[in-house]
Amino acid sequence: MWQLAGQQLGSRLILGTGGAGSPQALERAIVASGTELVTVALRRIDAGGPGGLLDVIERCGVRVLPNTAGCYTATEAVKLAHLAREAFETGWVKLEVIGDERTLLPDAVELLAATEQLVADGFTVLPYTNDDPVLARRLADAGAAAVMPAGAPIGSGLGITNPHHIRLIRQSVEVPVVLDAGIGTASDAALAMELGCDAVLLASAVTRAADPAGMAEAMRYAVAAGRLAYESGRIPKRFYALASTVDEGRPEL
Amino acid sequence: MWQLAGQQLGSRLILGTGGAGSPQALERAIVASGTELVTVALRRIDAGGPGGLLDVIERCGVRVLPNTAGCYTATEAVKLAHLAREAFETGWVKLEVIGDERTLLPDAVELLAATEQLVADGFTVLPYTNDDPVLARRLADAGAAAVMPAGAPIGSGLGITNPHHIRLIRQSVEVPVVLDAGIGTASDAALAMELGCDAVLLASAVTRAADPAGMAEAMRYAVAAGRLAYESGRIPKRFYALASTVDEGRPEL
Amino acid sequence: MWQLAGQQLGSRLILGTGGAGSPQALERAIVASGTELVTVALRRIDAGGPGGLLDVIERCGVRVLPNTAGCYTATEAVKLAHLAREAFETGWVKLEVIGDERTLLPDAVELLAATEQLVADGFTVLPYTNDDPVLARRLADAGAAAVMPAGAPIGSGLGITNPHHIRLIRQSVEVPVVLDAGIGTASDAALAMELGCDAVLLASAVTRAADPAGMAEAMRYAVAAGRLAYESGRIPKRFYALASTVDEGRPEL
Amino acid sequence: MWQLAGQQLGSRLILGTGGAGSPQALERAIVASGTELVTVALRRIDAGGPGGLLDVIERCGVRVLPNTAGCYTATEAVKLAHLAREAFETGWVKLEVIGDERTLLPDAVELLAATEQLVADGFTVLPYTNDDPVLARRLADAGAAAVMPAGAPIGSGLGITNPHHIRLIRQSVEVPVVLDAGIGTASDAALAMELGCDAVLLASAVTRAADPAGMAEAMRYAVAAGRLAYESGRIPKRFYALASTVDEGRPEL
Amino acid sequence: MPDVSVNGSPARVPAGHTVADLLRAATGSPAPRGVAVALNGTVVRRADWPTTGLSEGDRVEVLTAKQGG
Amino acid sequence: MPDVSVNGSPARVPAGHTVADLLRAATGSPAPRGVAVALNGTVVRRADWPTTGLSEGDRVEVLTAKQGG
Amino acid sequence: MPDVSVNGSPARVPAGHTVADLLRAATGSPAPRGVAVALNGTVVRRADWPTTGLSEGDRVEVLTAKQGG
Amino acid sequence: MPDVSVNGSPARVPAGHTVADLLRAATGSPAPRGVAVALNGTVVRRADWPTTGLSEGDRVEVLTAKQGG
Repeated sequence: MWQLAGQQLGSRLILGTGGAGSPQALERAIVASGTELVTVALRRIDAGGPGGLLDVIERCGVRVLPNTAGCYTATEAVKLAHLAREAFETGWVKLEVIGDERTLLPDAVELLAATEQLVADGFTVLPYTNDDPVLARRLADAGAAAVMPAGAPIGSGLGITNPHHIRLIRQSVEVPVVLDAGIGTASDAALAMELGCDAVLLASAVTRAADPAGMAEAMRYAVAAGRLAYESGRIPKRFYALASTVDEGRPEL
Repeated sequence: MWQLAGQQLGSRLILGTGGAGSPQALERAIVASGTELVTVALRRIDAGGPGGLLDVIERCGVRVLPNTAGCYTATEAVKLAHLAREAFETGWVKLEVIGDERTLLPDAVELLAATEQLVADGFTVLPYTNDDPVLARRLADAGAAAVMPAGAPIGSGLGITNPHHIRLIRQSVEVPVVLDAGIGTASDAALAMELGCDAVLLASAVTRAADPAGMAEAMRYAVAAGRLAYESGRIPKRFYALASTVDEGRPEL
Repeated sequence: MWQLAGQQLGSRLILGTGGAGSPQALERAIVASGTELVTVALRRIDAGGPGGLLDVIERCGVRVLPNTAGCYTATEAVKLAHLAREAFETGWVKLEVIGDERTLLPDAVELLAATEQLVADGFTVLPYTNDDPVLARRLADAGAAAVMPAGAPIGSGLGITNPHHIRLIRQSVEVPVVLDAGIGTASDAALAMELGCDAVLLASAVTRAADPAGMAEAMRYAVAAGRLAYESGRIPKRFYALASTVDEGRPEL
Repeated sequence: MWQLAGQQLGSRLILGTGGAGSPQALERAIVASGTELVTVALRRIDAGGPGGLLDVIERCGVRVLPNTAGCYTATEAVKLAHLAREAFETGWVKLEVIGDERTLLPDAVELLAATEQLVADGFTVLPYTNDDPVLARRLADAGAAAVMPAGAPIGSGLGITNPHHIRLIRQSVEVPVVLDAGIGTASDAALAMELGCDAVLLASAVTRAADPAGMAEAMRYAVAAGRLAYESGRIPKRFYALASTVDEGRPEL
Repeated sequence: MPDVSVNGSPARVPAGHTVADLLRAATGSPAPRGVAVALNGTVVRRADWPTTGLSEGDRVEVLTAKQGG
Repeated sequence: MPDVSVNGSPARVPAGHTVADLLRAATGSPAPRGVAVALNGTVVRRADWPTTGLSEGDRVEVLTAKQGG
Repeated sequence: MPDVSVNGSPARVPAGHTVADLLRAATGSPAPRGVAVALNGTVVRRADWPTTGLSEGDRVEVLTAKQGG
Repeated sequence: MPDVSVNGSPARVPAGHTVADLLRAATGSPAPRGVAVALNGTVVRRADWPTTGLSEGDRVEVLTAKQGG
């Protein structure tokens, strides 16, 4: 169990819903992942009405975390967050303020400004940030309920390109650290937890895998494995070997 | 489920028993790991008799895999394997023929000679080898039931120092590949499975962790996670981002 | 030859003077490095007068690049830059606005603000930045004459912790990219150049080495090597081997 | 200056001649590399006679090191070495005994057998080996004049896939260690030297680069840089920053 | 009959038409679950939907949940 | 009363003493589970323990399971 | 005789003392090379040193080049 | 006129033909620089080229330097 903004959560995996091939595939992945919190975007309604995404989420019994994907300025992101609060009756928001369309990395200045505004507006702000420890601390100082650094560009599957910075972020803030973006496979998620992250948020790694439900289960175990390893005190790294079998009592043959 | 030398095994984790602080700690770790196969060494009996290690193993309901730890020549290792067969009534042997006491890495020439002899003697030979794909193939050609390459020196906790070679080994042989030695933490074990290994063998990473049972559970999940990820078809790595949220339908605010 | 803010420079190595054990050691290192540009700080004058640092630099025939080390706000840094311009009769400034005393990483918001101000004040601004490609682009857009991303924390010797981000920065801006901070050894400097950087700025790696002049010469060659490699079109990476000796004409023996 | 089998050599770069597009390109690369020793293969003579390779080498004033490329058994390699001695009037041989055509990695058992035989036959044996420290020591014990571990498969350009093993090899033998195979770019060569290698042998990285002469010059500097760095005592790696500019004397502005 | 824009497309709505009327026409419900409305770039609170009228030139955005990372 | 070596330590055993006798003295059982015996470097099969006598100068190794990686 | 602060330390200077006078006392030259002066946090241009007087409570910073990264 | 194989190709050489004769025919010199010769898989020392005759069925390999890594 861990706490995010005062909420108890059993699973340390947050699942993004983007990229799934069908609602059915998404639903199977949500169930297999064991997550309790999934992100959604806010987009123009189709002719047919609100559509079934919320039904899927409701059936799975998980909470909704709206994002502000696609916003390039604090102003836009703040407006979209307010709309999301109205649509989903939640004050939680995964705050994205993108600075570059090729990398989809956040714009530090706009992100901080939007965080300040949304905190003032009473939101529980979960900013998607880069891996800069200084920005992470400023976001936390501004009232962010967690910081969510990218391991690598969204959807890139490159894993955690700078583990050192994730460690530094873990030391720089008191709030939860959620590794968000870049995860490609299970060992990436386990590593994130071993670096001290409190949770992992991922979408493409599961939704775009050949077998999304299988990969969702992999991520469920990977996050559990990484957290247990973090808590269990791993052995130190050694340059040379250290025998696991004692030499004493070796026979003369 | 996977097969090792014709045996069905549910768990893909093989646990070495060396390094545990007490029989109780070992037993808790074995249980928490979910393993079905544990290694033991053969050493001179103490005054008090055979001791309780076999009792622990029996209570846990797991199979025994004797090793030839401490042998530096094929001759010694072959003799010790024969003694182990007599003691434990099993023809399986984790064959270790060490070439260097600082790294505890195997001696290629002696290891191959011992494998050939023990195969001729009817053993199920599971050689602890280095990460050389050519030697792996020669061991398999000589009749080894699996090849067990080191990720890094025994007890070093350095993880998998050369993932490329593990991949090459996986392509070089038909028999199971068991990553043996070097694992330090959960993400290392997950990575081993993602590289295509059929199982992971580890001792120190669990037995010498601050909380052996906690780390054993971590490894249980890590191996499951890595295997699922391997089977589920991970996303490709991309240099740039790929949005997980579609841009279409983004409002003008 | 390359150009920095309209100046032709032969050497792609910029040397920081901090950390040297003596003026003599510094002078030998400057000479051995082949650099044409060295950084200096601005600090309170000692009882004895301006001291010999400028004399050393003059004897070496290199240009001075003042820094704003130790500033934590844009306001401070701007003031210090103006003082430096007065002291050294140069409008060039290595702009440092630190955000955290443990990592000495820059504060994105303050750095951008200071850059904007100093550009408006007519300076040639060379900001020491983090490895965020979005911030790099904003600094360039604000008129920075180059961007100087950290490879790792100042003096850490960790090298380039995120080569992917350095590549992305190289693609994000038109101005020169100078890898600044984190270099530990020659291969780090060569790698920086291979990633497409136009130059490398380093201090501790040379001044705190056991043999500063020897390491300065190493860095001189490393930067040249990396640049040549970058320009010469390296071979692609292959999973398997590609024989360098042809098989054709092999004798039957 | 360093010594290989009693010979003084100024350059620590050994250049393989395979892969060059033309004799002219090869000659320019040899000159640009500064090497004093180049490898050649022995193949069936063409209709036109011995061909110009030896002329190129003679014009460059460098020594010839024949290889046994393409041999898969000790017997073949030994025969080819004897032929090379006759052709080139040198007892030096780069001994290759390949174990696998996909990776072109050596066969440990055959390589050791061939080394023993050629040492007995009075050759100066320079075996191309894998990165196994135990095999390296056995080759040295058998009388090899140096050991030449692969950093990665021949022509792969993957660099040094297991730096830990290269370090271990450096500690395991007294004879020179020459990093042979796998180098892709300048920083790889510098790293090899920083790991303690005495020299680097490479072919494809230069001969197959877009600009062979440019890359040859890059490698010349890279090897010099890496060696100087190795000898100059690099700074330790630190988790946090260490300021290169002192804080003392910072003004109050 | 004011001309407005709904989700970027031109639309003509009856005089006196409210946000709730618009939603009823679009989704079958005057207060559909999981929907938010922006009028000229500003959120309209759910409680105000029945009483917020549309005027000539208004830009209305009607949004709902879509898959997103 | 031949002098033998058991696990590297000198021991004197009665004349006609067998491997099984030695094991009984050492472990309480003539055929303990999880034990192997080498006589002068060669394994003695379990079935042969009762009939394998010890002679002057014999080196006996009595081995059992220990924790090992 | 105004009381001022020079580089953080209290100092008493003669009435009418200028920045140039202060520099001469400190360095031997009224316009030393490689030196900058801040008066109450603001740079004093080199050209203004001879004509910038010091007043009671002034904070003067006299700076020069030090080794820095 | 024995039938031999030279570098894998069949060849007919005059009776009494030596290795040196073969080399002269192939390269213009009876002792070309940078060349080695194997006769039936075994090296023929340079000094023995003029006196080593070829017999029916001999396999001759004439080798020289090629680019190699």
